[in-house]
Amino acid sequence: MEKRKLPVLPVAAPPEGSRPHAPLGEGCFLGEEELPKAPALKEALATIKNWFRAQSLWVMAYGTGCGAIELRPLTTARFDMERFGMAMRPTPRQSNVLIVSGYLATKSLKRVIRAYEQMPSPKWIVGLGSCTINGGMYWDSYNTINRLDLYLPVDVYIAGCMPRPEALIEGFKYLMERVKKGEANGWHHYLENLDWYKANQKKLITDWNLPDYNW
Amino acid sequence: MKTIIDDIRARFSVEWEHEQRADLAQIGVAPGTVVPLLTWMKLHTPFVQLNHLSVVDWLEDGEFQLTYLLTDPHGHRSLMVCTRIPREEATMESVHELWPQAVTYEQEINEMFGIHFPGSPRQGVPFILEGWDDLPPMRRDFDTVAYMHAHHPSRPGREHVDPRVYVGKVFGERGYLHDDD
Amino acid sequence: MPLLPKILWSLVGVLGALAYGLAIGGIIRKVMARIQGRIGPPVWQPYLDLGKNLSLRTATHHGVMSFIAPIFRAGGGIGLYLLIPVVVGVPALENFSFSGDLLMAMYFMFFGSLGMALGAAEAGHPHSPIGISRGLSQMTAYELPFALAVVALVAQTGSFSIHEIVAAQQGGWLHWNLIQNPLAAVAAFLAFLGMNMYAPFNIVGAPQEIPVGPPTEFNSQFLSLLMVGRATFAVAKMVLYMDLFLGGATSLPEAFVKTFLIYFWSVFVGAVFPRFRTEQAIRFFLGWPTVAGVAGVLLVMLNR
Amino acid sequence: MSLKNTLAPFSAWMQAFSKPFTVPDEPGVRPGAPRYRGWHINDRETCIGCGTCAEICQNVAIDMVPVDEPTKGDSGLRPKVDYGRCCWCALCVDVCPSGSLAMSNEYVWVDHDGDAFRYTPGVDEKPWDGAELGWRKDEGFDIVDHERVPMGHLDPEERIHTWAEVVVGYTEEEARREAARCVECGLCVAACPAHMHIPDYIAAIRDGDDVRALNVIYDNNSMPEMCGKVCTRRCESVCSIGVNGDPLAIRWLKRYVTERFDDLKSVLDVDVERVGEGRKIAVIGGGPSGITVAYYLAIRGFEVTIHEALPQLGGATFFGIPKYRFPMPSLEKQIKLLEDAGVKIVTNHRVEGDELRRMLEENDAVFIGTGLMKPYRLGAEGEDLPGVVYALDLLRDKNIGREVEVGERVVVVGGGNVAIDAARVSRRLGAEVTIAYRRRIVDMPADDEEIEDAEAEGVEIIPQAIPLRVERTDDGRLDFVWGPAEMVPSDRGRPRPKLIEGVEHHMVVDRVIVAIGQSADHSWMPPDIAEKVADAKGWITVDHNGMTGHRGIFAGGDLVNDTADAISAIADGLRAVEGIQRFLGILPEREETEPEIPVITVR
Amino acid sequence: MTTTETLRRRVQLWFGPQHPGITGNMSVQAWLEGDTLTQGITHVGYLHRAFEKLMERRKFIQSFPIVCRICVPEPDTNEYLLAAALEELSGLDREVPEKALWIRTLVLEMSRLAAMLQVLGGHVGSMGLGVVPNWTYTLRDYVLDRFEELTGARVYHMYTVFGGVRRDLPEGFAERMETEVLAKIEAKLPVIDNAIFDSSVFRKRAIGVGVVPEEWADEMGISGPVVRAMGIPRDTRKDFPYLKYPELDFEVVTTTGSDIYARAWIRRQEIAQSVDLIRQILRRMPTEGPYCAKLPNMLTWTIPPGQTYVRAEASRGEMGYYVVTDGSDKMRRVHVRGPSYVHGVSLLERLIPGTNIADLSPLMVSLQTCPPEIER
Repeated sequence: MEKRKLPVLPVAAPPEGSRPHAPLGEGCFLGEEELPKAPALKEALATIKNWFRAQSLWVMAYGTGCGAIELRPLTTARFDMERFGMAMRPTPRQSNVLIVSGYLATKSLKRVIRAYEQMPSPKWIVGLGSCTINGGMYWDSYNTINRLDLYLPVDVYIAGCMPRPEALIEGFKYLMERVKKGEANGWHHYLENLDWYKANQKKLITDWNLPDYNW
Repeated sequence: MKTIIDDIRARFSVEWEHEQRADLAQIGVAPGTVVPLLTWMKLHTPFVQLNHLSVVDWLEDGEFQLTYLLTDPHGHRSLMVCTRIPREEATMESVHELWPQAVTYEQEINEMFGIHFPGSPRQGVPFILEGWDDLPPMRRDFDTVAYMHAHHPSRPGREHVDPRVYVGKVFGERGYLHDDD
Repeated sequence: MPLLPKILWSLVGVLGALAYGLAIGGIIRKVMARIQGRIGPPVWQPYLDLGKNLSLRTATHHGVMSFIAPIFRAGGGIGLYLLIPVVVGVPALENFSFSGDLLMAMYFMFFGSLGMALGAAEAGHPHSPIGISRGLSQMTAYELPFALAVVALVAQTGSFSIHEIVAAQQGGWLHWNLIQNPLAAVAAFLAFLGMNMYAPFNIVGAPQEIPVGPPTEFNSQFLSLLMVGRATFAVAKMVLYMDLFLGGATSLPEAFVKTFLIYFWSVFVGAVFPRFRTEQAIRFFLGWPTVAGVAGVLLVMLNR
Repeated sequence: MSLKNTLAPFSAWMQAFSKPFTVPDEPGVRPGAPRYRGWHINDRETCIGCGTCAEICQNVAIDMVPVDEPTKGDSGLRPKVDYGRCCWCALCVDVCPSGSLAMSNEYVWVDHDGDAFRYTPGVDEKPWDGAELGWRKDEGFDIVDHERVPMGHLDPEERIHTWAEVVVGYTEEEARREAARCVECGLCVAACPAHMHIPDYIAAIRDGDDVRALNVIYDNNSMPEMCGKVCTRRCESVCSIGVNGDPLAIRWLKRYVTERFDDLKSVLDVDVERVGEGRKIAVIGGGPSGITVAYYLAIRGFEVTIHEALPQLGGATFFGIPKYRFPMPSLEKQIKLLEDAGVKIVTNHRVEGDELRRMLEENDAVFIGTGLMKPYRLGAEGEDLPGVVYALDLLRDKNIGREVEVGERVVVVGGGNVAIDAARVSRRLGAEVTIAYRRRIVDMPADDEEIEDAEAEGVEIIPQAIPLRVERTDDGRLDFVWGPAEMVPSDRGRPRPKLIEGVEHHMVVDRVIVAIGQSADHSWMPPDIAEKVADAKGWITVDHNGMTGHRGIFAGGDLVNDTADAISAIADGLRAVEGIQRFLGILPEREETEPEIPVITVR
Repeated sequence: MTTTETLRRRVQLWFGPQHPGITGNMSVQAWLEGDTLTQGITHVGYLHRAFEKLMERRKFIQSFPIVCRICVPEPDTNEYLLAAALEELSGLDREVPEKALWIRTLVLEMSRLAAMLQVLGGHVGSMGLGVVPNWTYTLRDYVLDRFEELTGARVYHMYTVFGGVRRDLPEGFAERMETEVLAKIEAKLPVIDNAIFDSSVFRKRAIGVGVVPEEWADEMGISGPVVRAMGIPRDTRKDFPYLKYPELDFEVVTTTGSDIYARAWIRRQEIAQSVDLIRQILRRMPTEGPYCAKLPNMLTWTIPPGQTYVRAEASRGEMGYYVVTDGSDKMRRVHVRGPSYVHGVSLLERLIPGTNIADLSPLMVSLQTCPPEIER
């Protein structure tokens, strides 16, 4: 079997002017443009919406990696995340938060991308554990990605291997904070730079057989 | 343990044997002997259980070692049957008709080492990997770090200074038996 | 009461029912959390969920029918509610009760599920039709004891009017149908377990099997509409049960207490049992509840 | 569906009336366990920058980054942890040779920026700095080997009756085992005056490749066998394993390798251009620095002649070091290597008068490595009495084979290696020996091992003893009079001895051996040259090329450095090897720029 | 009925990987006829991290942090087995101190306890009862608290290494274990019994469902609670004694029925057994002495060539490590043979035909399928 020479994947910077963690500005195509014309009212409405969104984060029940084991104590009695208004939803259609619980095998990445795109906007990704930041334990594995943010926009990282449930709670509180302030706009970044994300995804997933966006 | 190896020796040619522990013996046989030996063992000895089937890549020797671990579930002892097959165009007889679970082992080995088991179902069906187009990854000549660098970029900005080299440079470590270039 | 104020009062009533339905959902979540040893969400959490779902952006398109389904669902809940008098004697809270309202109510109870069936089927996810078929099968099963119980009451009272059934139960708790016709009550309250879809009869949503059944593909505003439907539908059912078996209510507080107890009955059972398989659930309703229903009817027949 | 089975589950409702299990949502309610593995903390001062943490990290999570100025014993690098890689296994903490790295019991760190999760513990300020609790190194668990493979010694009782080598030397198995203790941090390279490639040859020994090890050793040390036996081993004093344990036996390992080969020339793989063809170099003084210059220049084609006053090359290593430490065959092997390299050796020839001037004319450069030959005087009354001798004379006479006699009882004044040598030699000559030293035993400049060995051999050491005078007794012996001293703080750092007035001790001895140091003797040089080479006090200063104030005259060894050890002399020799080539225009002049820091960026 | 018609009547359904009823990140591709599954294929690889490959390029000590990741709920079995295999091959096994053996036994039993609590909750959780999983996860968390105290980490302990363990038992550990964990578990067990084994709905769902025929046990190498639920007293702790288990007093729990109920019952009994074993261990553990043998420099350590297979009883069944060394400082090959490899693929695929769609999740839980163990 001949070993195929593979080109080194260059890490392109996201396109100019994109701000992954900035508040949404005027005129962004997926902002609140359908709302009333008056800016003050528009802003007030956005604030109210963000307030609601932050109070009721529904998490997609998808244990993508080993970090999922700490999600169980979080959902059950000892750490009870429901007291923060968070609940597990078994379907991506009704979820707002996707927890990537650690490393992602390329096979999983494909499913995660699909699940993520099916979630209704605005949606957020929490990268759980070292593996999502820079590969973690499995940095030299041929089958796990090293940086999640090349493929999906990450709103909050929680460092740890694995992070304790308390750290997860802190992470979610931080996410709520950012959602309330309207700063967690990874979903928007994803849509604005879809080409870049798609190119990265397709470079890795050679047998790409998904539609370009799974509405 | 000795008796069973003597029994095997009486019927098959055994290349080597080694008693690792009181409950674990290892024998080496030729590839052609494996399936008759395992069949005989399953039918006529208490070693009826195939615990696992594993491959060791002896890249330097150009050989794969296949290890069948048989267990006597009632006598509480195990026998490791090892055989070596050439790495090139590696093919091995399947044992899936003796043990149904061998299908999974053979499917995985086929995927991860590229050893073909003619007749075994699910050969060539991806088990663990998806869309894989490189060498079978568990082979020793597959370099996972190179693959990682090519496919999974790391977060930039890391700079490591190796103390050994750094100290040498800073303090002017030099050699005099060889010219620098 | 003139029509216009009646409509306005009814609207207020619907909103009230929605608010109450959501609140009771929150309380039940809290109670469920406590039995599980948790603190649980704030009681107002369902309001936040509803608000959140309204603030989301819809990103799916499965066809017109699937858009209409939540409307059917909400319509079924609201419609049922509007037919049932909440507090007898207070015209503002008597809604559009009329002489044959019980028949109409029995029909409306199906309405939402049927609408859901149409829409969910078009959503395309295999979990939806499986959930729908499970839901309809179970519904058919629990309708039997429930219908028998209603028949018994109708025969006993001699009227299809909820108003009259309530009126017949006035004069102390001993006059309630719960006491007057215990067999029918047993049939109806066992059927209520299935109706309210708590364990062991939560086979429609069954997250470990077909997550989450019919609403799998519905999100954001559609989901909020479904939530509205579910909340009002629950209130309507409770009010109906209260009217039929607990002698209705003469004041709002009384209505709250009685409806809560009715709702709590299903939670009381649901909190501690695993879920039935579909055919086990159906067998259950066709077993003792149906026998009790038949016996209830017979009891009335013999008493005449 | 029995009634019991229907009702029993309802008992679960009892839980609804008890306190929930949920941990309250308040900060600090559940701190990490006392040995929790949280974020790293590092003591910047204790850390020596050895990089062992980075070495053992299987996730390549630790980068060593330059933080402080590199010094001997501290690379100045500090670990920077990438929490996108860390798996909190704490192997870095358990392996940390200095014990500076630890983990706090803090565990919460969330951020929206993926690039934020890196910091240098102890340098970048973090809330958990100075955390009391967390994973710490534990005494019972070591993943580096802190115990040296013991070296065999002759029994003290036995060795005072023989001149055989005291140290037995490692067997092959012992050497491999000892070499395997190395963590290859390279701090020793900084401390070694010659900057030998220590981790490299230790790794070669560990791998069983002794030929490679020998080549690595000879790469910048032409007298390694001597070093392997008598080196002052500054390397071991900074060894990272030695911070909390026994340092690696670097010297013994070198000794092991060099002893394995008899014919060095056939083993050494010399690969240099013969750039010095046709050029002549004169080396005055056949000590370590001279030998180094001669060897490395000779393999480059230079025509080198060594002029030595004594009958044998080796300088202080020949005449100063007793043979039970450095036997003759070892030295002869080194000299043979020189001869094989084509060095001309002129022994028994003391350069005097105008000979140096003539040499300067005949040669392209002259290297002076004559060492310190003039002993310091005791400065006490009775010093010139017969029976008061200088240690160097004693050792020299013994080493070149003269008959030496010390009598029955000897006192040695001084605390350096020479003093110990003189004491141990006297012991072997059959005397009872006492060492009188001005300061405490811990202050003695001699090697600890040497002191121990001497004590084991029955040498008595009197610390804080200041010699007052020597008197002749009636029966022809000597009365050594000394006074006790107390240690008083001094402004120069280490405490200074101060004589306690009025107390006198007497000791009747046959010999008083003075070993309190030596100075240089420039009387053999023509005065005009000596003026340029040395200053008024006799000190020689050299530039970065090893060249003295006189053009074409290079110097090295004890003459120019005050460390008085062989390895520094070798380092001086190496400097002169380069310096001479630069002087002759063979090598380009060194650029005075910052050394380029080798950086591995992709990790 | 022709084949085409059969196919037309079958619905293909993917269970997972994103599915709350699946045990971990794996999936079952199933075909349905009505409510009944006619065929199922296990798909794994969503968690493939190539442990075995990575260990081939890590030094021995560096492999310890990585092996524990192979099974998330029960990492210690992996650590112990790797240590045992390498100790056997290097000859270090004779030097492991007595105390280390006791602590290792303790850690293995604690991890079994934690894992079994988790699965016991999962048994009913997969059937839609939320109360018991909440409790058992809490109880498991109490065990994790003690793990944290002992090992410094909650989930991935990285505690057992060759030569012994990494740290000593903390002061007062035994008392805290008793009051904060064992007593609480024992207090809760009767109520859990009521909610599971005395629950008519659970009995209906579990009895007679997912029956594994006894004749499969020997040839397929079925182990753990699955085989003990058939009435076969097979337990690695007894059959291939290791550590201090031969000195402990316990009987292999068996029952008959070989269905989901029987397997849940076995786990329930083994929780009690574990509690008892932990008490025995803590009572008999020596208080003095080293907890780790003197180790050589781990950065350069080499092990002579050899191969071995070691096994231990995890909560799921027999876990085995096949380790080959070649004289270098790294392993030539390590093959992890987890019980799920057989349970989760061959056995599950053989059990699926005829199973009700609602029973797939309980079935997988009762087999305790652990996907990382299959694909590693």
